[in-house]
Amino acid sequence: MTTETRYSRADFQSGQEVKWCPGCGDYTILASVQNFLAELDVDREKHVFVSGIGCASRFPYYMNTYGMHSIHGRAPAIATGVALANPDLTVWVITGDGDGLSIGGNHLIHALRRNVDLKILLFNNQIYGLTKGQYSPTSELGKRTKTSPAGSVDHPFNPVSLALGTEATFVARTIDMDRPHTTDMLRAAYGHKGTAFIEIYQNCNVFNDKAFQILTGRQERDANRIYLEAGKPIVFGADNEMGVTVGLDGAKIVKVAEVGMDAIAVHDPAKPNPGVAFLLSRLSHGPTGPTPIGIFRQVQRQTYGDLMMGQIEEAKERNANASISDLVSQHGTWKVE
Amino acid sequence: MTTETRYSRADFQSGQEVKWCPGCGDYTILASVQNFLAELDVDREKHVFVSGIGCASRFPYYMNTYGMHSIHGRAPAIATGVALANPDLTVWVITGDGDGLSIGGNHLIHALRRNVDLKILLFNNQIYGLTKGQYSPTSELGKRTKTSPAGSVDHPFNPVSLALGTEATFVARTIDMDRPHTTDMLRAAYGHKGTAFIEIYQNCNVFNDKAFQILTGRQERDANRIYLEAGKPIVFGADNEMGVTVGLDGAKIVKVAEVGMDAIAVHDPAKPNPGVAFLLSRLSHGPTGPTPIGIFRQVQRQTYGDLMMGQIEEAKERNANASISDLVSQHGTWKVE
Amino acid sequence: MQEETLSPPKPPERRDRVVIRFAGDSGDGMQLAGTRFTETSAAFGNDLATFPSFPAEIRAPQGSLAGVSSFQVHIADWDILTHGDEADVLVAMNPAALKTNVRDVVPGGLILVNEDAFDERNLEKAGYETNPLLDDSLSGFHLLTAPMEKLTKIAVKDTGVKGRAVLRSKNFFALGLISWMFNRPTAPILEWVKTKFGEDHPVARANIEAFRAGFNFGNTTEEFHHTFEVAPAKLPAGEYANITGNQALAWGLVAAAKAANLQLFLGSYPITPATSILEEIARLKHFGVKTFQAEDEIAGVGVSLGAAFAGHLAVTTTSGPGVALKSETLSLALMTELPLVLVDVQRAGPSTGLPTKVEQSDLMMALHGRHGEAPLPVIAPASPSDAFAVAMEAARIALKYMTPVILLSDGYLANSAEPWQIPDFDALPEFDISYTTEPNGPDGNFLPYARNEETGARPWAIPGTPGLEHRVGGLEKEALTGNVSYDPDNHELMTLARAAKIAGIADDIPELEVEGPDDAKILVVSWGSTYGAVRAGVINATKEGTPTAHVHLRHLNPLPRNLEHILRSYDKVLVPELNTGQLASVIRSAYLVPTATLNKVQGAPFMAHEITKKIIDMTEDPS
Amino acid sequence: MQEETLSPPKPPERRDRVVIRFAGDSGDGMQLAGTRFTETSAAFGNDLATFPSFPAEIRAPQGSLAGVSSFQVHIADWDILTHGDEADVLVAMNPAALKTNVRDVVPGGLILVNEDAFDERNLEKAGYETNPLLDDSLSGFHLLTAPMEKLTKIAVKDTGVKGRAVLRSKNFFALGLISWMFNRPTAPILEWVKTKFGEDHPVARANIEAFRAGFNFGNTTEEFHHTFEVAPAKLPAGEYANITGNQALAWGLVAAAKAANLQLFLGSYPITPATSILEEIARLKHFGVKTFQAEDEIAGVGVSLGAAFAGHLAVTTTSGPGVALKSETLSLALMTELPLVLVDVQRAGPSTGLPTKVEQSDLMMALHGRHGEAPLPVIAPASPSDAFAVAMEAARIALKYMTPVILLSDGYLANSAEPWQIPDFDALPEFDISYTTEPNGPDGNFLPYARNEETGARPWAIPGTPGLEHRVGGLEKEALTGNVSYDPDNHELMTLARAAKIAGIADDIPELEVEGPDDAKILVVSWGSTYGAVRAGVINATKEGTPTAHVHLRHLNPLPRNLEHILRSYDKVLVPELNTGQLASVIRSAYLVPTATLNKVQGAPFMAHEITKKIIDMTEDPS
Ligand SMILES: Cc1ncc(C[n+]2csc(CCOP(=O)(O)OP(=O)(O)O)c2C)c(N)n1
Ligand SMILES: Cc1ncc(C[n+]2csc(CCOP(=O)(O)OP(=O)(O)O)c2C)c(N)n1
Ligand code: SF4
Ligand code: SF4
Ligand SMILES: [Mg+2]
Ligand SMILES: [Mg+2]
Repeated sequence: MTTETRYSRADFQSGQEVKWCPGCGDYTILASVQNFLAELDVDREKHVFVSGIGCASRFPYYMNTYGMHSIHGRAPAIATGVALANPDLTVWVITGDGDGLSIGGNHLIHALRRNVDLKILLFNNQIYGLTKGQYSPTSELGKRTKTSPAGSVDHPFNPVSLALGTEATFVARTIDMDRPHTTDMLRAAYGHKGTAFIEIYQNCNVFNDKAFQILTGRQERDANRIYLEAGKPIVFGADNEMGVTVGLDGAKIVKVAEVGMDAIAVHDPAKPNPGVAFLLSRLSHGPTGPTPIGIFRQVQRQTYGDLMMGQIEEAKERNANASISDLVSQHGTWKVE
Repeated sequence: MTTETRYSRADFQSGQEVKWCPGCGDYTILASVQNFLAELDVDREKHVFVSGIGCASRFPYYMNTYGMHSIHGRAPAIATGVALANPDLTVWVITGDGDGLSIGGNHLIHALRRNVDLKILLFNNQIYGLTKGQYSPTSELGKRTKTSPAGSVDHPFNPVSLALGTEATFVARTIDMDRPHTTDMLRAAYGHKGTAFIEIYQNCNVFNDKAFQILTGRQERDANRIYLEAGKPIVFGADNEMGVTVGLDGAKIVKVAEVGMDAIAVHDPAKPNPGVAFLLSRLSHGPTGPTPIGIFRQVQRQTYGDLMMGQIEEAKERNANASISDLVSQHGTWKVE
Repeated sequence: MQEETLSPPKPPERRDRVVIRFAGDSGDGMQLAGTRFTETSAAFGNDLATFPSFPAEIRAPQGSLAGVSSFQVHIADWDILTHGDEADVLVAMNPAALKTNVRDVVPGGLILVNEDAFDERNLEKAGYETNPLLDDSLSGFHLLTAPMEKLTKIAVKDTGVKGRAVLRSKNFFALGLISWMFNRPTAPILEWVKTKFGEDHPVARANIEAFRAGFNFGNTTEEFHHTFEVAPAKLPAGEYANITGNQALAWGLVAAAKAANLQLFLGSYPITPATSILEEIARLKHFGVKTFQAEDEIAGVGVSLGAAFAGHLAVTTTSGPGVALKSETLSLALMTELPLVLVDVQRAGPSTGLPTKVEQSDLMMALHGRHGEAPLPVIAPASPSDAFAVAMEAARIALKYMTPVILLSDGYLANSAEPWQIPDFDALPEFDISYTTEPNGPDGNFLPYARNEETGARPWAIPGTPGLEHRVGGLEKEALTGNVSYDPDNHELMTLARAAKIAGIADDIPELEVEGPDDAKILVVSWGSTYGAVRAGVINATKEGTPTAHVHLRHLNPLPRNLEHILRSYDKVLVPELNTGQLASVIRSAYLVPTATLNKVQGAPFMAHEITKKIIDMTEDPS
Repeated sequence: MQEETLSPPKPPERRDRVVIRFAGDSGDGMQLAGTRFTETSAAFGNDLATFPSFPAEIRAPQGSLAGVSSFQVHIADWDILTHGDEADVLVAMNPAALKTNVRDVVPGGLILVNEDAFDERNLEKAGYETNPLLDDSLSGFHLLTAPMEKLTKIAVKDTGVKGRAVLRSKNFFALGLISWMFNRPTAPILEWVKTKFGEDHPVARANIEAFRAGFNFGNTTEEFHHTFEVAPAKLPAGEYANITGNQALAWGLVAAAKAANLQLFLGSYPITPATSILEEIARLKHFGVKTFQAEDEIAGVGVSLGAAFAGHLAVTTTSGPGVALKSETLSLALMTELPLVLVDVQRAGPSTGLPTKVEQSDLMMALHGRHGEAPLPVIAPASPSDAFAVAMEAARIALKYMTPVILLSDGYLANSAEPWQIPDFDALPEFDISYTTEPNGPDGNFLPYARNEETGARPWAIPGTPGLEHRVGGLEKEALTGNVSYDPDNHELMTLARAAKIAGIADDIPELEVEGPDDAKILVVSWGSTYGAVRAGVINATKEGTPTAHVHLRHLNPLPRNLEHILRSYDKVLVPELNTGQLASVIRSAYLVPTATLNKVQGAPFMAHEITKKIIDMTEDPS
């Protein structure tokens, strides 16, 4: 039962002036999140946003919820502490491609394997925005930036492949400009028990403008956005004339007319084996051609928090009314009269 | 042309007393490596062993080569510096499941994506040995150790899956006790240009004895070691009566007689798409049943070092005889008389 | 075995104190023998102090010098301060143990060796050219030998233990012999064996038989004509437990959480010698305690900071290299003004250093090892049992002042044990901690950085509290609102406010009390684990004619208010430290008082006589 | 546009120095206008110093106070020391820029505003209730207004630039006007525009036309009756370049590699305000320089340490939070005794603090921020151009003594510029560095920890050298062999040997020279970027009747040999610092000399008059 009118977007605006560059994709994501939370109708004080450092990581300041703008790369660890301390909270992690995949890579992969109850939104603009334009671990090979004047020589991560390699239970991708889809992903992540990871393609119009042009440009987007929808064949294009087949040599783009609808893969993010999701993640390496958008994988696995709390409850039952005196006396004591 | 007699194993022994527990699998790996290097006949001074901290990481002290026993988790970074400074060296990284996957996870995944010319040997004993027996990121769920007296609640990594998620160019697995196979893997890694990653199952007989029993025990091993060999169907068992099929629902163990030899997957580690390798990596999650051993993936990609040196050479050609004076004067100068 | 079956030893020699050291190969079970002897002595009522010393290697080669493990226990009929400078009795299970330990035996002391281990191979491994049992080299000692292996083999032959395992019981043989010699009650040891292994388990039987054989060997062998008696100590009445510093710390943290009525959260990554705090607390899930073994030290402090934000009593435990890694997050805790206890169990550095050895060399890092102006409270326990109270004190300060606190223990305290008079837990002070639940601002708004007038602390409003939604972070905060502020004056104001909050804790800690005679001209200032040795050294110096005063610091930052006055009341100030002079430099800087120093950087604790000697040397030094 | 077409300004007023500040929204191109004005003044021959100041936000909302960006330049006909305490001329492109900068304008100073930006919306964003151009609030200044936007629009209408881009040229209008006013040569600016954008590019044409319009506006408008002339300075003859601290550092490191005949390796992770060192060096691949953008700071120092092991001149650059992360690896570098330069471009802390602002608060961390006994050399440049020499000095020490060295720059030096007399690069001293290639041991073996008798350094034998295979690591090393050693005495010996090596560098650095009159009673001691302001403040104090001496430290550890003697030669010692007194506490501890302090923690540099005032206050203070 929801009270339709309890919250509006304004209830989730913190009153702090939003200080991103005009035109930045972060504004769009902020609006999507605020609207989603208003619509969700969960007590505002139950949300906690934890971020690292970067443009994206300013996000918590603009949310009228609890929040921590922490230090570079460490948000998944800090958020884990919040989530384990109080399972009643919804803990959101906001991070960037530098924050989450460069300095914070280790905390990210460990959060994903542990399946702590976190919603991780990685704003991937393929650049370090806050420090004014150096290449990031998702920047394409050969990218020229101030620290790579002759072109970057670092082969980038595919964040979805990486997350699947850690056996993450929820892995999705969306695009800043596609607000309905972003909202769908937020809703699915919110509903997922465990670590939910969403890569959000985000335009940095100052230091890496149009990086996602083929997915957001009017001309290009229909031909390149491949929406993954559970139970549906993976087709795309203005008239769904294109499709994806998945085989052992990888996922492939095909013309539906040429292979027939039956040959087209039907998407199933709930497959226990992450193999197909992984094959789909290999379809594009960065937004340079048709790119899958949506939930790659969503499976159930006990969360770290539930397992931890389970052990504590069990121990408490076994040792009801434990006192420190008991603890000490179990250890062996003696009396001096 | 090799001078058969130039080196013997003794030439690679440093004279430092080897200080692992009697019976530790590390001894076996040390012997395999020393023998392989002797056989390899490459100048001893061209090898550098860089390690972190842990029992495994004591390794460099016992090698009569250059070496650095560094700090916990940082070996891949330090080794990257060595390799980029001097491409003539062969740089080996020795790490453990704690060192490489817990504290050092970030450096490991970044080394793998960059494809620096390193040979990384991860001694996986599924425990923290040096600190006397706490669970590690590869310990099975529910493992009872001193820090997890009620059983670990951390879902472990599958190191091979993780490495494939980073798009590593060479990913293999071997077993301490299988010295010929270990040697094969070392040889293949040595021959690979780029980052080669080998997970070595290593028995810690003091804190995690028999973790790999089903792969090393006389009774069990034939039924559980699945050797992956390029170009060969993936069969195993005492009489090769068992096989592996690979399909979109995952790799599966089958009886060859039941499905016929044609249905059995033929192993091809050189597939550009890492999907099949990934599916194979999912066949077992830790050594709890039939487990693939061998090279999962081996593909060519330019190394970070070559790309970096290429840019430097090119820049030098364009600016032959560059002097600091030129640099300054390009910047704009003026004279005071 | 029943105690009665053993005939009573010959009339014993009375001693007021004895130091016994068990030494052998890492595989010889010396820690176990030492611990058992300690427990039985504790039960008997002696005061005691112990000092276990391990090799740094997981398992150095058998019989090697690097592989020697030892356990020293000092028992007395009075209140003792140290584990003893030198051993009165050394049990040496092999040549390497003899070689590395003999230098610490008092002249004329008793050396008991397992003669079976003195074969050529072992002698060579230990670097002996001739057999010390046969040459004159031990003539200054009272040497006793026993064929421990041979006798153990005979003793256990019917217990069902076989092969290599047989000799594992030889530590119980040694323990039996020493128990006989010191007139110990045998029941606690035998009980422990039965509980540990199960009454009828072959290992239990073997250990009991070996123990009995050792005991009887003493009783019946002519050579062992002599037994000792160390009467129970006249400790204050009460209940006692024998605890190590790491145990005391763990329990102190649990007690602090109870006193504050909060849940305890420990985020940590294993590292010697801090690991056993995590291990101990991980066992205490029935107290609702949460432990998290993190992927690294940064995550360890990160999860704890998150838990602190969410309202737990948050702790992170580590050693020096881990503190280095945690310092950036510690700085965030300082900026967000959240309570957090960081325990640094110091070891010998720099870098990996000597990981199992003691040093006090992280003091300067604790005080200054952060970028920017980042003062924090720093406190240190003086002895293993003191760690209980210090853990509570660290939590008290953290919670009351909303600040991270650094607790500096060390590798010596971590593993050494002493009797601890168990406090009445119900009577322990409660901390008056409560979360903020109501707006505190003038317009009914919430001001997360409005400070408590008395303490300077900001309010603790935890996520989930309706109406108090707010954001914290690492950018400079505006006073009151906590909004990001780039205002220059605000930055200065906040820098000074943070500093004033920490400095103000000086009003909330006890003044120092000087121990020592009124006519003392020399003041000795110590901190941390050196307390016992320094105290004993000062007492000896005074006895030997150099009246000396002693003051020991629990609080290293802020320093107690009356320290300056005390320092200026003596002609000379001596600061002995297990480092190259860190506290001395703090004192010099703070008060411009000249200090003499006594520094030891050998991975080993002070011996009392080193302190005494330095004091006496100072009186002879005309300057 | 040709210079000749502009009619010469009316007879100018001569000034020996002028401070001009350009201020506007971050989008207004003020850094560019300031830099161009600086370059043309440099080319003209003035001495100068600059101080750019950015908002911490990527792009704060247009027109907001948080979004103001400014660039101050001080030009003079003599050798100047600071960027100027107050501005003689303020260019304010909008109300927010006026509001945040007017307090720094000298009474009677000239304020030039872009009147078009003073509309209601902008006034409100800046928090003005009434229009300051219309009320009396600016009556203490000489206010000049120009409709810069309108005139720019007109000027560029035929250049092909359209829409929003049109107004982007308004900074060139302002620049033209100021250039006219200060009688600057216009050719360097116009040349630069053409080279930058391409001669015929619309943007080039627009900027040129806007510049011309501004210049002409000055020339033709009655209100602008007045121009100034600041003659070229009589700097020592030579060639000059205008450089920032980060540039100077980058080039100094390249020069050091050349002097040592080594390859330079820089492993780094971007962080404000250090990033531009990495960016600058990344451009210099033609020098064979290797740069590596690491995944984090730990990897940044890690790759560098690896490169050092392999024989490169290894450097890592960062700011405070990064130093915290690097300290564990730095400790490994110290233990392995490998050469490494760590550059810390300090910013205001703690935690994320004020990332774009200056502070000197990492000194204590540099000295003490490592576990264990871990002393390292620490040095700091005094001015932007000094960073060149200091970078070379850091490398010299690192290589000669086989040690990590910490170089402390700061956010002020990083971005400020001054003329630098270009040294004769061919005449720069060569470092006498060579790898060890032959065994050094008595039996033809290699002893990696045998020390050079003079320096205490160990040999540098790099992988690939036949016969010298050896292992280094973080566990304590045995003297000579470098094998792992747990020997207590060896640990003490090595701890002291490492400390002695660093302390010994004091014999290899110049003694300090005191600047100031013989009859000075007060000594001012400074370090780092405060040099200019302190020097100027001391000169003024002396001029104003308080003879004052000044000594500036380049070497913070070890301290120069004669510092103690100097300190003791004056009645009072003042230590001004952009922190809460870190150097002062070092001096107090080292020499027991009382110090007065002047501390500023506002994310801003000292102003000379603040120093002068404090000095004069001290003479009035009877104590
Ligand atoms: C320890 C530390 N290292 C480096 C930095 C500097 N830094 C801040 S944000 C950032 C990268 C931001 O990139 P990303 O995470 O992609 O965020 P974006 O700004 O693009 O949203 C860096 C390098 C820092 N603040 N702290
Ligand atoms: C910074 C730091 N943190 C923690 C430690 C303690 N430590 C040393 S080795 C180790 C784990 C070793 O496990 P693994 O890498 O699996 O190696 P193994 O001993 O099992 O071979 C830990 C936690 C340390 N030395 N340094
Ligand atoms: S720099 Fe890029 S990512 Fe950052 S606020 Fe500006 S547009 Fe957005
Ligand atoms: S603890 Fe385990 S891994 Fe370490 S040396 Fe002993 S057996 Fe080997
Ligand atoms: Mg980014
Ligand atoms: Mg391990």
